[in-house]
Parts: sequence; structure tokens; C-alpha cells
Amino acid sequence: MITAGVDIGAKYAKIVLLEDAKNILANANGIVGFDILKSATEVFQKALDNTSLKRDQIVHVVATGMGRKAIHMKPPINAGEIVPEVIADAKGAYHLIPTVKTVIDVGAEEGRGVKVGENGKVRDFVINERCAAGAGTFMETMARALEVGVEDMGPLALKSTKAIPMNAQCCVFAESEVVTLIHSKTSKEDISKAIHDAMAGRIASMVLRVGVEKDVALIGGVARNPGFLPPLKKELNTEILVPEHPQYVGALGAALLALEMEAK
Amino acid sequence: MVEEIFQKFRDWIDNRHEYAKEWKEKTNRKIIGYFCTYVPEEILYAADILPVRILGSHEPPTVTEPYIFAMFCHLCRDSLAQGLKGKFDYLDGIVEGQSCLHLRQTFNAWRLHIPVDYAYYIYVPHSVQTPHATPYLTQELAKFKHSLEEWIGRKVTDSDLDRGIRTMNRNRELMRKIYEYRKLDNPKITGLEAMEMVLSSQMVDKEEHSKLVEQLLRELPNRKLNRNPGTRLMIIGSEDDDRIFMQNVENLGATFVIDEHCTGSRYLWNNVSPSEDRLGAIAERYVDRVPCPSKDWPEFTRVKHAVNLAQEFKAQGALVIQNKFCDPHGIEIPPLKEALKSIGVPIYPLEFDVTVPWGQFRTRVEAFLETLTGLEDLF
Amino acid sequence: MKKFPTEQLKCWNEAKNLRKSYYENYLNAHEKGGVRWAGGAWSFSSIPAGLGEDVYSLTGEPYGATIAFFKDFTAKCHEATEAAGFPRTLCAYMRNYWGSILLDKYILADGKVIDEHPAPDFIWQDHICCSHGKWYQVARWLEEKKGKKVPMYCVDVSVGYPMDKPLEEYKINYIFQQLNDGVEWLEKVTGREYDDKLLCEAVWNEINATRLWADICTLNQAVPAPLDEKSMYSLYVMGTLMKHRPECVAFYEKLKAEVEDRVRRGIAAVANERFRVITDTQPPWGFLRIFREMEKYGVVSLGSLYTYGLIGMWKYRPDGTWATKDLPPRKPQTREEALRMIVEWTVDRPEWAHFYLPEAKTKMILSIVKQWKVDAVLLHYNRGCEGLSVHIAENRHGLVEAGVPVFPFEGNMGDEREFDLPGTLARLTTFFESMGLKKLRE
Amino acid sequence: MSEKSREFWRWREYRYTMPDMDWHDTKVVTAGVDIGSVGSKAVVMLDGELYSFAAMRTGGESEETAIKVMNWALEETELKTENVPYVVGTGYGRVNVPFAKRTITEIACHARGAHYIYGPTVRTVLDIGGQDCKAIRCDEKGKVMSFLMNDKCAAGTGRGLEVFADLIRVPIEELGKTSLDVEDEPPPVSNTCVIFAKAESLALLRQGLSREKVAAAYHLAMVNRIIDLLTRVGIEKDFVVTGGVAKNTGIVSRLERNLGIKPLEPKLDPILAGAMGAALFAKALYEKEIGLR
Ligand SMILES: Nc1ncnc2c1ncn2[C@@H]1O[C@H](COP(=O)(O)OP(=O)(O)O)[C@@H](O)[C@H]1O
Ligand SMILES: Nc1ncnc2c1ncn2[C@@H]1O[C@H](COP(=O)(O)OP(=O)(O)O)[C@@H](O)[C@H]1O
Ligand code: SF4
Ligand code: SF4
Ligand code: SF4
Repeated sequence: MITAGVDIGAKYAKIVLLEDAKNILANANGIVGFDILKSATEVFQKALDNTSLKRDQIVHVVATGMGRKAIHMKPPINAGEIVPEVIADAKGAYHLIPTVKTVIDVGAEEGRGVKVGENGKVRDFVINERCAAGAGTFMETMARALEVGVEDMGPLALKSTKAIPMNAQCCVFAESEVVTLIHSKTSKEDISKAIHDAMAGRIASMVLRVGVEKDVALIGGVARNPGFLPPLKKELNTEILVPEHPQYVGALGAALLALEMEAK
Repeated sequence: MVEEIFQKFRDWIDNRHEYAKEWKEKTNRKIIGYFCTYVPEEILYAADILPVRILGSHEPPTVTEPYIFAMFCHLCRDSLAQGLKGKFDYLDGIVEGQSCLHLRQTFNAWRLHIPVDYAYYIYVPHSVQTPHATPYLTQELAKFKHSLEEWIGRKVTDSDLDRGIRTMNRNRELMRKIYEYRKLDNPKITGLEAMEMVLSSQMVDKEEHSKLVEQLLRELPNRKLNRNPGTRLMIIGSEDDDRIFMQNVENLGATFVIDEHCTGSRYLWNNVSPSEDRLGAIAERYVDRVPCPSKDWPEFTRVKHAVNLAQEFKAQGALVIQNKFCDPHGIEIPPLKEALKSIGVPIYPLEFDVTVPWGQFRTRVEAFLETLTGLEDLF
Repeated sequence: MKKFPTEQLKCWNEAKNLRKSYYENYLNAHEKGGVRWAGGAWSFSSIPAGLGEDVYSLTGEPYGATIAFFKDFTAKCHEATEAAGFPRTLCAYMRNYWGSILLDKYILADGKVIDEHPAPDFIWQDHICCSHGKWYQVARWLEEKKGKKVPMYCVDVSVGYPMDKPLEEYKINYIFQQLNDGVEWLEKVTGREYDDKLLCEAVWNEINATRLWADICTLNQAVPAPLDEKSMYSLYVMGTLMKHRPECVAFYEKLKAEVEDRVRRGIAAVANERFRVITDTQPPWGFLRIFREMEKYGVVSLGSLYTYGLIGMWKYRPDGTWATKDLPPRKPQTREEALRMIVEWTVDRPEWAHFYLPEAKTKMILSIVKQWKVDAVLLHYNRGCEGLSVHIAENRHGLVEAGVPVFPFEGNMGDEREFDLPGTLARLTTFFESMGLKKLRE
Repeated sequence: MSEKSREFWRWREYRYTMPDMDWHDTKVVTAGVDIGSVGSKAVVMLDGELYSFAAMRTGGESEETAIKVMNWALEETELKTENVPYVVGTGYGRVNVPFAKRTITEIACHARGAHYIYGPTVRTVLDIGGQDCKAIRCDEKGKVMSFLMNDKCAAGTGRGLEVFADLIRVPIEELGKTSLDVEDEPPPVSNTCVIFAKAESLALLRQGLSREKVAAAYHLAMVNRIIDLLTRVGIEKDFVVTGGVAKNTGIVSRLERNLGIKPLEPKLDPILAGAMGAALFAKALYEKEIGLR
């Protein structure tokens, strides 16, 4: 049986096509544009094209992510069910790492911490409130201030060993602090590390609210950033596992939930 | 020599934990951490215990989230963070003298999550303006003393108490004398140095500290500070141990000539007047001292005290350090502003958090200094 | 899906009217030659009652909450206090209250705004949270700027909480002495003669009202719950306004009878009840809609330690269960007896426990969870009130350890700028869905 | 540049020299250089009269920017930086103006500049720049009496507007006008966080609200925050707005509407106010130095 999970984030749409909880047939992602349904459809089509499957061969589609409502019961994707991100995250992470107890998901605008219970159920969770300063957008803003690409931020940070505290709590002010650091001729490597440290600190303090229990997994787009893992490990004082395609874990979870729902 | 003394104060602060560990090793006696200056250190000294103040380290405290909701002041969060990180692992116990809820929370979180042998909360009265406060506190202190005695396994005698009172009085008196030199047109010590003197006194053995202050007192008259004092500033707030901030401001062409901080003058302004009833005398000191705003109602006596200080020390302006989320001090800013304005001392409030964004603050402080000096009245 | 019958509360209008006339009585007290005073909802309100039958109060917290309910007026109050130089992180009720003085406006229970803030003749407060004494000290300072001298008396009650054993005599005595002096002070500042008989009446009323409220809350143990928290907010408020008055006792008696009847007949507050929660601390008053949203998932909030324990008085029975506190053996006869009785009655107010001992609050919440058959706890991390938020993270910790699902959310009971409704609802529904609930209807 | 990759936040950089002025016959040539977090401005004055100026975006290296903007301001004048005997640096990067003899805060400079542009009746100066917003009270001599700066949160700043301009794809220069193109004012966006406000605006757009409406909602939220700051410092006439955002009519006219006080019309480019103030300070300080006063 083939199911699909669609995760429509603040920035990226991610799709996983799954066969019988084992085989990932395809995954695809793309930027979420102004028209959510249109963007999602394009990405969905991309995934189908990778396999030569047709929509009607997919028995059930479950959607998650910030924009999930936009494709709920709406053709052509016609997601039959929608679930909150934390539920999909827990499911997906548990599937990949059965020993996982804590999932940290850092996306473009939200950071989440999820405690995972038996069978990948959510025991407890926390989501960042009010301030975007602890999510991917923060890193993107800082990358722009440093005039480097966001993918380069991590490798830059890994080259530095300095600890420069960032004082500002706000994305935009942090940007100005970065400018000040540039003015004072601090190297890009050191600044980049400072930014990663600051962001890791914020995510860590959020996750600590639910507590950290091993095994810990980091997922979401920011997990692809190699510079983020070391300071996060340090802040949380624990090992952290990163699955191979961290950005797709939510979508995978949704696809697994779709399968479960069908099985019932 | 003077410079060496100040260096010693600085070293004590920078190496406070090493100092404490060595002291313990050397003396084989107990160390107690306290949070607020309402803990009667006299009684601890009487019991041969070293009291040290628990303060933060100004690193963003991520570890406190599970224990303290982030709407409480950074001092209380940062202090707890130090404990959780094991920086104070040499403490045998903790004691808090009631002031604000923020620190009470730190005390309780510490008691529940960080192993210590002894934890005691003294319900210091809030209503220090009523006549019933002293007798009540006397009994509260008796209870505390009793509990200490049980813990250390010996009686604390009257002569022990006398010794405790002497130790504390002497140290406070000496530091007050040093403060006198801040009144001069060209003060003999900077605000940063004064802060380091008082801070270190809360971290090391008072007898040792007093010896050094005594020496400083002998040598200070001959000191010539090679700097232009610039604008005479007062600094007002709750706890403040941000030495980098002090230094930065004093580098902008200003000198802090007086402070109203519990890590500064408020700590040392009042002495115990010895009397037959030792605990009563100590209680009286803590009831009558310059109050923390959390205890200062219905009259604003601390505001009046700040006005006197500003006048005595000839401050031209005052920076008010508002620790973000601190209610007792925040509430008093407008009355404080009004009172100081009436004697021609403008204030500028700055909101402090665990770390201080000096980039933003620099502009404000400089602009405030510019308004005080009128930019040499060029126009 | 099972549906329970529901019904409007019969004494609803009476509650509304009582509240309405409370604010009017304070406003108009002088017209009838009466006295008016201001102070906190926790102050020993039965003591000024000895000054006569025509003594009216304005308690600050409910007044601050009333302001919070009317968003335009709140916004103006906050603007005024910030313009006066007060930080915006302070207690939101306090800032609302000062704003009302600074704007020189008074708001009635129905939202009608009246020109001129009626200054009290005196302030009668008590102090346990950092802001209590300071709140009225500043209120007085602000009044003085407007040319009104308001004398102030504030009783310090921060002596600790009697968790396992009663407080030492000297602690009780400290509070008692302050009250005793307070009586003389009241005589002095009002020029009135003090009537001990009225005092004894008022103390007895307060004891009865606060017991009755605990009885009413106990009735909510029934399934389905006869009351939901949103309605309870309009009912417990009587206790915050006038716990010492006969009207309050009479109203709670009537209410208790009605709720008993509802339980007998199986009348529910929420027809779809299938998941029972409690909350904690004051709600964001401008956003009580969240309770309606909860109902869409079949969730009923049964109350909170806040609604039960702020006014209700409780004790632990030997078997460890939580129940209404016992009535003292007899009504007080003398001033001394009355003052001591009310001090002893008040010091173990449940809503004071958490100030001192987080464990005490966790224990109480766990009792409620068990006895009231609660499925989950929603903790409002309330930025507007440090008093009730102190130690709240410890409570969360304790509950989680005991295996109770907890949903913490940040907000502010009186400053809507600090409450993110869409974000909170999104997280709240996520929580419900993670508990296996589904939305019942749009 | 294709429409897709166009950066709507990039405001135009420019320079200008007064055609009928000649520095050869002046006593005192001074300059002010205002290195803001977003915009860098240089102003050259001849005996206290505006002569030449340049405004450009601040780059990564502020020293370089300072040199660049100064050179640009001098471009058509045959003057070299070395020929300007007294330069005052101001703004966020003021310590990074290598050729400045002295630095003065932008607070004092904006008050001074406003006094120059608008005359001695100015009592309240609101400077809305790239990353902060300052409300300044001054006296008839242009001296600062008190001031407040917004903090912590970047909502209500020029940078926020730039982020927003990109989002709704309207050039920053036209953003204000666009926001005024609505029949009635929608409710303000509820998130003050720039990042979340952006997300919220996007959601509004997706709901089918027009660009104009969304722009109005965003501007209004920003104006509300600015008014918060103004009420805290206390607003008194005459009231003027300076800084780059003073050129955004959507902000200025809403301020006027919601405060009930009309800001004075600027006669000179308000983004230059800080640099002009600095050049005026430079003049006074130079005259003092050479004994002219
Ligand atoms: N290789 C990478 N290096 C650094 N950051 C990355 C990388 N890939 C993605 N990101 C960041 O991850 C975020 C997107 O994560 P995602 O989980 O897809 O978010 P959402 O679901 O909210 O759209 C973006 O902010 C992006 O900058
Ligand atoms: N022509 C314009 N129209 C509207 N807004 C403008 C224009 N030029 C600049 N701005 C705004 O002004 C801001 C920069 O202002 P500026 O006073 O230079 O700030 P700072 O000195 O803090 O760097 C930009 O972020 C932009 O929002
Ligand atoms: S800063 Fe204020 S709140 Fe914090 S510990 Fe000090 S008095 Fe308490
Ligand atoms: S902070 Fe809370 S407990 Fe304290 S005065 Fe305000 S409402 Fe009351
Ligand atoms: S502080 Fe910055 S990132 Fe945070 S809420 Fe404000 S604008 Fe957003």
C-alpha cells in the first residue's frame, strides 16, 4: 500500500511517498510560494514524476506543517487528514530511531521539542513562542548580514573556536550586533560561531522545558546545518542523532500516520 | 601598592571559587552561600561559617528554563544557573533572608535540585516601618540560630555573636571610610574599583578583607589617579556586578562617585549598635538599614536616602540600572526620578539583562553624558 | 457521542447585579456619608468593616481584571503608566490600576467609563507578593500629585506557610499586632468609633463565605461537571470583592443549593464533556474565548487551584484528601478573639502556599487532579503576575513527574500585547490532538 | 534585473552638490559623517551652509563605508578629505570614521540637525532610522533635554520596513504611498516581531487581502509602537520626524492622524539630519579650536 505525507512548512514543502512503512519511494521538496496549494501541488507532482506513480495509486495522504489546512480535502492532492507537526515529528523520528525519546525539530520559523512515548506517540512538547529568534530564519538573516550563503554558515562556524557572546535577543538586532562585530573586524568564522551558539542556546533553553531524555534526535531543515549540532550538544550536554534526511522526517511521519489510518 | 590592593580585590572576584575551596581546605570549616543581603552574616561568622554571596556570571543561562519561568529577573536565573552548573559545589548550605520573590524562587529551586547539606529561609519582615518588625525578627533570628546550632553541633554563644558583630561592623566601617574619598573633586578611586572592593568583601573572609581595606585606607591619601574624572555620576539599582559596564562608562569620560546598590553602599551603610540583647541588636540593624525597595513602604525612605547620597557625593547625573523584570526597583523609578530631578540630578534608566548590549547602551550613555555637559555649550 | 443536558445558571443575573452595584457603591459612598477604602483582594477586609455598615471598598485585583476585560481602556491605562515612566514588565493589574488613576477615569463592571477616579479615604492592604505594598504606595503617591492625601496601612503577612505544622505563635502574633494597631489607625484616620461587634460579624461572614465557596468547588467533582471555569470566574469574584459581607454569604448559600441541584439532575456545564482539565493562575482576561475553543474538543475546564484556593479555604483530611476547612468552634466575641481567628484562618489560604513552597502547591494540584478526575493541567505562565507565577516551572516539573499531562502556555492576564491568541490556540489544539482528541464541530 | 530577483528593499543611493556655492571663498569647511546601521550619510558645509552630500547603504566594513561616502560627497567639489579640517563622526559606526576628529552621538546630532532644518521652534524630534527609533526632546537652542530609544525588538524600524517591502514586492520608496491607498484602515497586524509580522502579513495576503491593505496593517502596527515611545518621552510642538523613514509617507501621515499633531514639512532631506548636525558641531568645534570663538 502506498501512502504519502506532505509537510508544508513556513518555507519549504516536503513530500514523502511510502510503500508499506518500509520503502521510501520518493521524496521531494520545494519552496512554499504565495499560493500554498499551487506550490504543494508542484512538489507533489515532482515526487510522482520521480516514481512514475499516479495520484490515484496513493491510497491516503496526510498533511502536516503550518500550511496543512490549505491542502486538506482540496484537489488535486486531497489530503484526507491533517495532523500537527509534533505528532508527525514524533512518528517519523520514532520510525527511524526506535530508541528516540526526545525530538528537536528546527524549521524556518518554529523550533519544537517533543517527548516521544511508546509507539511514537507524543508525551509532551514545547514550541517556541513569540520570538522568531530561535529558528532557521534567524540563521538566514544573519547569513545575509555576513553576506554569505546560509549553507556556508555551518562550515564557517566549525572553523572557529572562539566564544563571543551575542547579547541581542532579536533577529533584527542580532543582525545589527553582527554588523557591529563586522565593524570591529571580527572574523566571519567567529561571528558565525557566535550566531550558532546563540541559536543553540535558545533552542536548548526551549527544549529543556520539556526535559531531555536520551536518545535525542535533531530534525528539520536546520539539522542539515553541520555548525548547529556541536553547540547544541554542548548546551544540552548529550549526544544527538541526526537522521539521514532530517528535513523529511515530518513528512515521513505523516505518511506513516496515513498508513496507520488506512490499516484501521 | 594601592594598585596591588585593587588587583587583589579583582583577583578575589575572578577566582572566587578557588578562594573558597582553598579556604575550606585550610580551615576545615563550613561555607554557606546566601542570595540577598538580608541574611545576617553576623550570625554565620559567629558560628565560624564563611558566608559568600551567590551571584551570576553574565552568561546566557539556558539551564534554568525547567525551573524558573523567564519572567523573573536575570540575577535570580543566572544565580541558579551557576548552581546547576556546579560552580558552587563547595557550599555546605544555602541561606536566604526574605526580600523579593525572585530570589526566593532561586532558593527553592536550589534546595530542590542542587545537593546541599543545609538550606534555611529566614522570613525577614517586609514591614520594616512598623515597630513590630524588630521583635519579630529577633525571634526569627533566634530560630535560625537554633537551627544552625543543631546543624553544626555546637552552641553559638554571646561572645561568638560579639565576634560576628565586630567582624561585620569593622568591615563595613572601613569600606565606608574608603567611600569618603569618592567625595573629593578628583575622587581617589573609580566606581569600578569601589564596586570591586565591595563585591570582593561578599566573597572572601571578612577579616582578611578588612586587613586589606585598612591598608588601602592608609595608602589612599597619597594616591594620584592619572585620569580626568569627567562627569560625576551616581549609579542606582538593585544588585549590580557588571564590571564591564562600569568600566565602559567610566572610559567615556565619567566617574561613578557613588552607588545605591546592594552590591555597593546599601550593603555597608549601617552597622549593628551592640547591646546586651545581641540578636535584638542584629535584628534592629536589618530592620533599620537602608532598605531594599521590596520592604520600603508606605514611605519612600530609600528614595530619600538616594537623594542624600547624590547631594553628599555631588553627583551630576544618575544612571538607573533596572534589572529587567525586577518589580521592587522598577516600581520606584518614577518617584526616584522626581526626587532626584528636584535637586537637579537627572536620571537615565537602562534595562539590564543577563548580558548587556553595550553597542546600544553606549549611544544612550554617551548621549546622556552629552546632555549633562551640554556639549560645552557650543551653541 | 454522548451529550449531557445543560442549563443556564439561575443565579447568574444576581451575580451580575451584585458585582455591578459593588463598583457603584464605592463610587457613590460619599453621597450617603459613607467611607470608602482601597486595598488588595487578599487584605483583611473584615477589619475596616468595624467602622460601620456604610464602608465600601475597591479591591485592586478584580478592578484590574475588569479593566483588562475592556481592551480599549486597558490600552490607554498601559499607555499612561508607561508615559509616567513605569516599566512594562510590572504586575499588569497594578499597571491597570495606576493607569486608571493617571487617566483620572473609573470603569464600572459593565465597561462604562466615568470621569474622575474616585480616590479612597484610606488604603488598607496586606503584603505577600513583591508588588502588594508598593502598588498602593505608588497609588498614594499618584493621588498626592493630584492634591489628595490618602493615608495607607499595610499588613505584612509574609511569615511562611503552615505546611505540616501550625505556624509558631510569634509569627501569628506579628500579624495580630499589626492588625490590632490597624484598628486604632482606622479610628484615627476616619475619626470614627470602632465597633467590635461589626468586626466579629464580618470575620464570621468571611469564614462562612470562604467555606461555602470550597463546598461549591467540591461539587464540581461530579461527572458531568455542573460548572465550568469560565462561569466560575464570574462567581468566585464575589469573594474577591466582599468576602466579609452578608450579601456574599447569602449569595454563596443560594449558589451552593443550585449547584447541588444540578449535580442531582446531572446538568452539565459543557454538553460534550469528555475530557476534564484544570488551569492555573488568572486567565488572560481579554481572551476568555479560549474556553469556547476548548469546548469544541469536548474539553471542560473544571477550575483551578486559583479559582478554588484564592477564596475557598481547605484542609487535608487524615486520609490525605482535600476538603473544606473546618468551621472554628464558635463565633468570635471580642476584638482580640476576632483578630486572632481571622489571622489563623487566613495564613493557610491555599493560594498563599506556592509563594513559599512549590511542593505545597504541586501537592494541592495533584489532590485536585485525583479527586476531581482531571485528565490534564493547563498552566498559564502568566507574565502579568509574578506572584502567582512564582515557582510555576517547579509545579510543572512536579506534575509531569507524577504522570499528569501538562500544557504550559505563556500569556498575561492584563496586558493583551503579551498574549498571542492564534499561536496559543494552535499549540493548544496540537496538545489536545496529541491527547487523542478530535474537533467535534466547527 | 529581472522582476523576480529584484530587491525591493534597496533604496536608491544618491549625492548632490549645490551648484552655485564655491568652497574657495569660505572660511570654514566642515563635514559630518553619519554611519548608521543601515544608511551612511556625509554632509559637507561651507561656513555652516549645506554644500554637498551623499547617502548610501552601509556596507559590511564601516570604515570603508565612511571613506566611500565621504569621497562620494566630495566627488564633484575638487575637495579632498584632507582639505576638510574638522569632521565629526556620528551614528552607530561613529567610532569607525577614521578621519573624524571627534564623535558625537546621533541623538545630539539629530536634534542639532533638526534645529538647523526646521528652526528653533522644534521641541520634539523623532528619528526613525534603520534599526532603532529615538524620541528626543530639545530646547530652543537645539540642545537635548531628554530622549528615549526603543529596544530589544526591531518592530517599528526602517529595517522592518525593508523586510516588509521585499515581502509584498513594492519598492521601499513607494511603500508608504501604497499603504495609504486604502479606503479604510484595516486592524494592525498583531505580531510586533518583524519575522512573525512578516508571516502574519503573508497569511493576510493569502487570505486575499490586497497588498495595499496589508501594507496599511503593517504600517499601522509600526506607528502604534512609535506612538508608545513618543508618549513615554512626552510630545510637544513643534514636532518633526527625521531619519530615512521620515521619507515614508505611510508612517508620517499616520503619525499625524493618530497623534493629532502635524509634523513640520521638511525643507531638506530628513535622512541627512544627523550628518548635518555633525557638520554643524564640527564647525563650532573647529572655530573653537582655531580661536574664532
Ligand atoms: N544545508 C543547510 N544549511 C543550513 N541551513 C539549512 C540548510 N538546509 C535548510 N536549512 C534551513 O532550514 C530551514 C528550513 O527548514 P524546514 O524544516 O524545511 O522548515 P519549514 O518546515 O518551517 O519550512 C530554513 O530556514 C533553512 O535556512
Ligand atoms: N526614499 C526612501 N523612502 C522611504 N524610506 C526610505 C527611503 N530611503 C531610506 N528609507 C528608509 O530609511 C531607513 C534608513 O534610515 P537611516 O536614517 O539611514 O537609518 P540609520 O541611520 O539608522 O542607518 C531604511 O531602512 C529605509 O526603511
Ligand atoms: S534585581 Fe530585583 S527582582 Fe532581582 S533579586 Fe534584586 S530585588 Fe529581586
Ligand atoms: S503580581 Fe500577582 S500577586 Fe502580585 S500584586 Fe500583582 S496580581 Fe497580585
Ligand atoms: S525580538 Fe526580533 S525576532 Fe524577536 S520578536 Fe522582536 S522583531 Fe522578532
